[in-house]
Parts: sequence; C-alpha cells; structure tokens
Amino acid sequence: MIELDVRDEKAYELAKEWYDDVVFTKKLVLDRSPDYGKLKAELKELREKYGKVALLLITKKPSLIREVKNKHLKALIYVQGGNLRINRFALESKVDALISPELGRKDSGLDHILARLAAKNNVAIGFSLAPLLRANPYERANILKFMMRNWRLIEKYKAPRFLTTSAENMWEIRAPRDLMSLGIALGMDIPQAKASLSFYPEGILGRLEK
Amino acid sequence: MIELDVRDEKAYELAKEWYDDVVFTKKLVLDRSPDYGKLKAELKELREKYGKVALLLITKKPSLIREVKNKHLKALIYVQGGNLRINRFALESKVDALISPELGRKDSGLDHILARLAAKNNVAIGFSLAPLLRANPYERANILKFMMRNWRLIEKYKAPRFLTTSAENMWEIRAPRDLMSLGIALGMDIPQAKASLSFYPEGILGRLEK
Amino acid sequence: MSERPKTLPPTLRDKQRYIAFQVIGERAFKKDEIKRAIWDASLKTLGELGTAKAKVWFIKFDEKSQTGILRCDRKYVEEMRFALTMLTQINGSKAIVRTLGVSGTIRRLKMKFLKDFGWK
Amino acid sequence: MSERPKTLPPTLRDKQRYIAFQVIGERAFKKDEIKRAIWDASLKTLGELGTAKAKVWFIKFDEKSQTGILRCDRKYVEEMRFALTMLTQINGSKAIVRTLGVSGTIRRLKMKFLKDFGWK
Repeated sequence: MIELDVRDEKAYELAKEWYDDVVFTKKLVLDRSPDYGKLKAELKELREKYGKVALLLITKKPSLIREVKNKHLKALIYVQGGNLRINRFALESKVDALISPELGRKDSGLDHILARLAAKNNVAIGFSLAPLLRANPYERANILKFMMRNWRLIEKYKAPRFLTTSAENMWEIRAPRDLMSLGIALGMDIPQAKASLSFYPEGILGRLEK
Repeated sequence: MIELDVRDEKAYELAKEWYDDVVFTKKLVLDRSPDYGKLKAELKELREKYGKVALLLITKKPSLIREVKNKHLKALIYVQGGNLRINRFALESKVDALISPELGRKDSGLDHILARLAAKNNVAIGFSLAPLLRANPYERANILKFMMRNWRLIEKYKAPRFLTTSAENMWEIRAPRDLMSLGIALGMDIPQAKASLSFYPEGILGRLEK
Repeated sequence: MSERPKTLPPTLRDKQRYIAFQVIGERAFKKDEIKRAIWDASLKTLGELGTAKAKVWFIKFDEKSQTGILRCDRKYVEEMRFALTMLTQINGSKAIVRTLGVSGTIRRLKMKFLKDFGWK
Repeated sequence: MSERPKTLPPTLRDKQRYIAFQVIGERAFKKDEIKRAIWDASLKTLGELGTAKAKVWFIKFDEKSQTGILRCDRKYVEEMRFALTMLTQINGSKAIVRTLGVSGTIRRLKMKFLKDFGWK
C-alpha cells in the first residue's frame, strides 16, 4: 500500500511503519516565481532523506503551475484544489495530481467536464482525510458530501484517483485499511478503495523514475 | 389515524387536531390494590371528558395486573414494560397492550417466546416515541436498537402493534406522518407504519365498545 | 468572480426532494435559528456521514407563518423526517417540527402544502 | 434476580462481528476513556440512528498493550471503521485508533490479531 501525500517528518516515520511506500510532500505557497536554484537544492536534499518527493503547489496564479511543471524538478507535482480556475488549469497542465478539489468551497470543485479532462490528461484526483479531521461536524458533513460527488464523477469518467491522509502531523496518519474506510464511505467498493492505495499510486510513482 | 396513548390534557388537545381519534391514558402506579370505587369514578369522569380512556398500570407486582383486568373498568388496560416478569405476566393476562417492553432495560425486554405469546393472546406491543425524546444520545441509540429488535420479533410472529408518542406533555406530540418515520426507522415499511397508526389501533379500540 | 462548476448531466445529478415543514414552539423562531436546528437535528440523529448522504440543505423559512422548506436526497426523506421528529428544542426553547409534505419541486411543494400558510 | 430474555433462534439473532483495535496516543488511556470514545465516535459520525443500526458494543480494552475489542453488526463494520478513522482525540488527548482485524468470534480475533499484543 502507498501513501502519496505526507507532509511532515514525524508523520512520514509513522507512515513508513504502516505503508510499503510513502511520498514526502513539500508545500510551496507561490504568488510569484520561486528561486528555482534554491528549490532544486531543497528537493535534492529531501530526495536524499525520503527518496520519493512531491511538490504541492498552493497558488492563485495558474501560470505558475505550468512554469514549475516545465522545470522538470524530479518531484511529483501536485496542485492544491479549491479554486475552480486553478483546478481546471492544473488538469490542463497535466500535473501529477489535483488534491481536494473541494477544499474550502461551497460546491465540489469538479464537474463532468473537469472529470473527463482529468481522465484524458491522466491527472489523479487526491481524496484527502486530513481536511475532514480538522473540520467541525457541520463542515465534515459538507466536505464528505462534496467528496462523494467527486468520487461519482471520477468513477464515471475513469479518471485516476488515490486516497491519502495529506497528513501535516503524525496524528493525521491512519493505517491503510482504515484509510480505505474513507473511500468506502464515499461510495467506493473494497476493491476500488484498495486500488486507490495501490494500483493508481503505483501508476503515479512510475512517472517519478522517468 | 389514531393516537392510543396520550397522558396529558394539553397534549390531548394538540393530538385531537392531528389525529382522527385519541385515547387519554391515566397512569396508575400500584404497589397494592387500589380503591376501585374511587378509580371507577375517576375513569367515568375521564370518559365523559375524553371519550376513550386507557389505564396504564405501572407496577412490580404481577398479581395486580390480573386483578385490575378482571374489574372490567370500561377502559383499555395497558401495562408499562421494563421488568421481564411484568412483561410476561401482562402478555399472559391478555391485557390490551404492553408499552415499551425495553424501558430502562439493558436488553429489548422481549424474546421469541414472548413475541409468540403476544400474538397468541392478541396483546399489542406499543412502540413509544417519548422515552426517546427524553433520552440523551447514548440512551437514544440503545433504546432505538432494542426497539428495532422488538419490531423484528413482532413482525416475525405477527403480534399486534402500534406506534404512539405516549406523550406526557404537548411538546411530546408529533403529527401522524412524522410518528410513522419512527416506525420506518425501526425497520417498518410505509404500509406497516401506517397500519401501526390505523389498522391495529382500530382493532384495539374495537374492544372498548364491547 | 467566483466560478461555479457546470450543472451536471441529469444521470449524474443528485435526485433531491423538497420538504415543507411547520414549527410549533414556545416562541416564534428566527430563520437562522431554524437553519441551525435543522443541521443540528440531522447531525445528531444521522451523524456526519448520514448528513452527508442525506445532502440536507436549508432553503427558506417564513418567520410570519413559522413554516419553511428544506431539501434532501430522495433516498433520505424518511431519515430526515425522523431527525426532525426527534428534535425537541430549538436554541433552548421547546419546539415541535411537523412536516407538511414532500415534493420534487419547490413550486409544487408551495402549491400543495404551503398555500394556507400564505406562501405565494 | 434480573431475568433476561431467552437467546433468540439463529435466524433472528443479530449477525455480529468483532473488531480488534490498537490505540496510539499522546498518553496511555484507561478502559473507561476508550469505551466512552468509541460511543462518542459512533454517535458523532453515524448519529443516534446509525449507532443503533451498527449495534456497537465495547467488549474489552487491555491498558497494558492499549489494544481492545469492540463488537458491531456485520453490515456496519466499514461504517464503524470510518467512525474510528475520523476520531482525532480521546478525552482531550491526541490519539489514533488503528483497526487490526475483524472476525466472527472473539477467540479467532485474539488468535489472528491480538497474539503479538500479549492477549491469551
């Protein structure tokens, strides 16, 4: 089983006990071009420490997504969802994953057009647990509702997907079989939940080696 | 639609607005034989005021059930459930109804033997809403669990049954279609829930005229 | 301008129902109190997961007539009705929520169940 | 003597499953804290109605190994697992509940999942 989005050292250590493979994610909040030299050095260091690394772009500027992607930084490129223009641009730019398209929204952040685009461009949709853990009951119900809708869309158009905790501390880590229960709560059957922690993540990790 | 167990004047007035027929229930807590003369006078007065009247026996002494029943008091005889010996004796004494067999118990207060007995002796099981309304979340979950089990038993052995609020103040009254949702939550389908507020209560009211 | 996702094609759309309800209480209630009470009732009886599946949504509440409309998933109408049945107080005051009827559109709901409460 | 109802015939009996779980927390937890936490997690995520349907029941908790057993209805094992997954703290202290496995009997559950935690 593979955890594709763990964002903290102690969380990473715990995840390594429970998962066969864990990707360390570095969050990058951007409002203008970053210092690519410094970024490459940091990513190199992270690769030495964690092996597999991902870069999570958190930005309001669509153009920065393509710019970072074209730098071939030897890291998976994730985009944090939540803004519809960013969601669309991430899918158009064929990044590796769009994480929580519904984050902070009053709708699910996806529609059938975007779901089809995710499938066509092979951009995985990340279903994260952490935002649910941090939310109050009212928000939990709404986030779950939007995630359920996004699962229905992803399944219908056969877009790649994965389950993850997106843990930012060790207390947000969950064992694989428990993380699968999130997928099942969203409407997945057991094989689909399993594939969201194995088959699809393997496909994404394959891109790293290239 | 018929409300068979309303225990307060203001509750009765509200119920009369929403139901075609309402039975006023007088609670009688007994630890020894009551003054039957006084009781008969009270019941007469209640009949003049409310028409249809029931007497709810709340006792730890099984013998008092049969004694009261044999007095032919021109009122429906209900027994408050909760003590297993009382539950059984009520069914054996062919009273009109055993209300909430699970009340205050750590089990559902019925088994297949008692359910069969209820069917054989034509004793209706009353599924009350009020104890749920008064309970905290933990108790609500447990009471609902026991009521669900009792519904399965009653349905299997085809014992008579009815839904009621057993309201002891106006705020515990619910409109018929909403009371039906309790039945559906317990596992009834819509026709069964409807029958629990019409067909079965009619059968019980029929005994009053005799 | 906050963009919104396109409306989904019919087969993917949620199948919703509208429920008309009346509130009988110790006092008149405000719109926001009712909105809060509906969510709390659903979270209490159906939980976070049940509330997500029920897709409950507060639509409108007319304070004059103390009647309103809520929306939920077609498959969860009975659960929602039970959640409202189990509600005993709103913002500290005793209350009963009585459902008046269910319909597939707000228009028909108003026509069939809310006319005598003064809804246009 | 508080009488108990007879055990129901098989076809009427609830189909139950036992779940072995481990608690990883900021501190060690007491049995009663765990029992409370399991009920609260179920009530929060599944609600009063969901908890009744899940028929959740706390069986045992070994404070030394911080592992325990709970029982629930066979059809609600995944919902219970999700309720535990959504649990973030117990009695104010951060905690993770990890399910170790599911089985139809306590005996087999202990053998398959709780041996290395010192259960006999």
